Amino acid sequence: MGVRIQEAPFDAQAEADALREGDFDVGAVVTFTGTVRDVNDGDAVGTLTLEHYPGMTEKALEAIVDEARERFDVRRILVIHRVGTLAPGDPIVLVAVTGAHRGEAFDACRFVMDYLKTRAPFWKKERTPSGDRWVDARASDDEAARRWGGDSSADGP
Amino acid sequence: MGVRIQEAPFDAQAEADALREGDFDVGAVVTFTGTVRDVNDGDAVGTLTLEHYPGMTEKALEAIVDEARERFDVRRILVIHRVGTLAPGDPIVLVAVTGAHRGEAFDACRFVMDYLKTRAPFWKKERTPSGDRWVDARASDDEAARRWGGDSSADGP
Amino acid sequence: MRGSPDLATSVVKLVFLARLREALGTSHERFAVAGPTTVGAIRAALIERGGAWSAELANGRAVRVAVNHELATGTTAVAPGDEVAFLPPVTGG
Amino acid sequence: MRGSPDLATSVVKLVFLARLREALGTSHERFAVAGPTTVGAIRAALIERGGAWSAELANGRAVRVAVNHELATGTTAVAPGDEVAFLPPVTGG
Repeated sequence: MGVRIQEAPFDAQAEADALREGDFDVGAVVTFTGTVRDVNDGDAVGTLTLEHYPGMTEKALEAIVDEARERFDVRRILVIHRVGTLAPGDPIVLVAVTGAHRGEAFDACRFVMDYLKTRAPFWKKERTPSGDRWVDARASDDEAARRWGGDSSADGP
Repeated sequence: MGVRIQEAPFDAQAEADALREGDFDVGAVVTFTGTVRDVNDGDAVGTLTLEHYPGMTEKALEAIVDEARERFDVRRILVIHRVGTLAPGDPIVLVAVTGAHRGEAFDACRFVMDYLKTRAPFWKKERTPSGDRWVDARASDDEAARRWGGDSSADGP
Repeated sequence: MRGSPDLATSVVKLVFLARLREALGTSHERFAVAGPTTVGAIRAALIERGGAWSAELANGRAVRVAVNHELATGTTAVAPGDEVAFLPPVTGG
Repeated sequence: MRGSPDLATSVVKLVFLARLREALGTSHERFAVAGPTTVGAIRAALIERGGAWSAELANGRAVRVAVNHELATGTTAVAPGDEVAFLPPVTGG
């Protein structure tokens, strides 16, 4: 279990292997890797720059992982999120979850991603042929997070 | 996209990387790895031997993948299932799905696993301190597959 | 098996998998048929053998049957040359 | 900023992230406060500066505020020494 924010690439397999190392009660390992697409909202994307809010972002990710562990019967959860400048095809984020059974592991992994998308302080700026632009938040991400039935007061006034 | 049955171990990361190789419309990669637990139904498990029905098993897996591609908007799906004798901690099965967005990729990966558990001809035999035993099918797996709303006539009479 | 020249087309290949293979003591057999038949008729003939056969294949036991690698029901047609497999509930993944 | 000896405790650190940082032309500032205040009061003071400040921070704009790294609302208390951050909607993952 852990949370890491880094510029460097990650090796999803090595991370997942380390997560279940020596834990023979694990029957299910679910990983989600988010990658940079070369098109967003119809425009070609050259590079993507990810910014975070040091201090708060780590706390937010840890709170999300804690909530996932409270809601789901899983063994370990790892979140790695990259910052800095990335190119299409590059991995951005890894969420890995181990558990005794697959249902809870799938749920926990998806829950962490849905909450990360709406609650973790990261911001993306795209370089496109028509200039740089900050990516807009998606209504579909808010919907995905709401589906877990948590309170939405974190949205503030 | 593909289906493989093999005795050899697999490298989940290399497989997932190959699956999204050159496909820059991929924003989400979901993997599920099933591993051998050292305890099942309260008994210590020494080794696990997996048997399949050559010919039918490949067809069943391909049908499951086809159905997942029909139901969900994803890019590629890979299923690797091992047979032969495995030890606790060993990976048994890999399902990897790439897609533009995470929701459909999560759904497709979970769908394939739920259907594989109830429809793909594989059988597990456990070696325990009290002898060898065939693993019983789980009612929870039937429930998981039913949640997708497919017909259950494949269960036969 | 009969000694007729159409031997190859007057038998069905039966396959028994996993727990069934062990309980019945055989992985496959050539099963003589007079012509087109059904899964249910073959299963009934096997049950008539008694012993493990009737215990393992009795109606109500969780056995699935596949004809030529496709899941079948009791009324599914079986022709000479087909492969009919008896499968315990699957437990892969 | 006042010249009093308790300077360190009479200011709040404001932080502006991502699109807000660019629109406002600054990543942070030391903001003088007379004593305990609220997120809403600080935001109102910034809006009064006009220009990009009022355009970006106006009520109704999708801006979240965090106090000491915890998401806050308009009525959340702010004390001297606190860090108050203004965040656009998040888009990570």
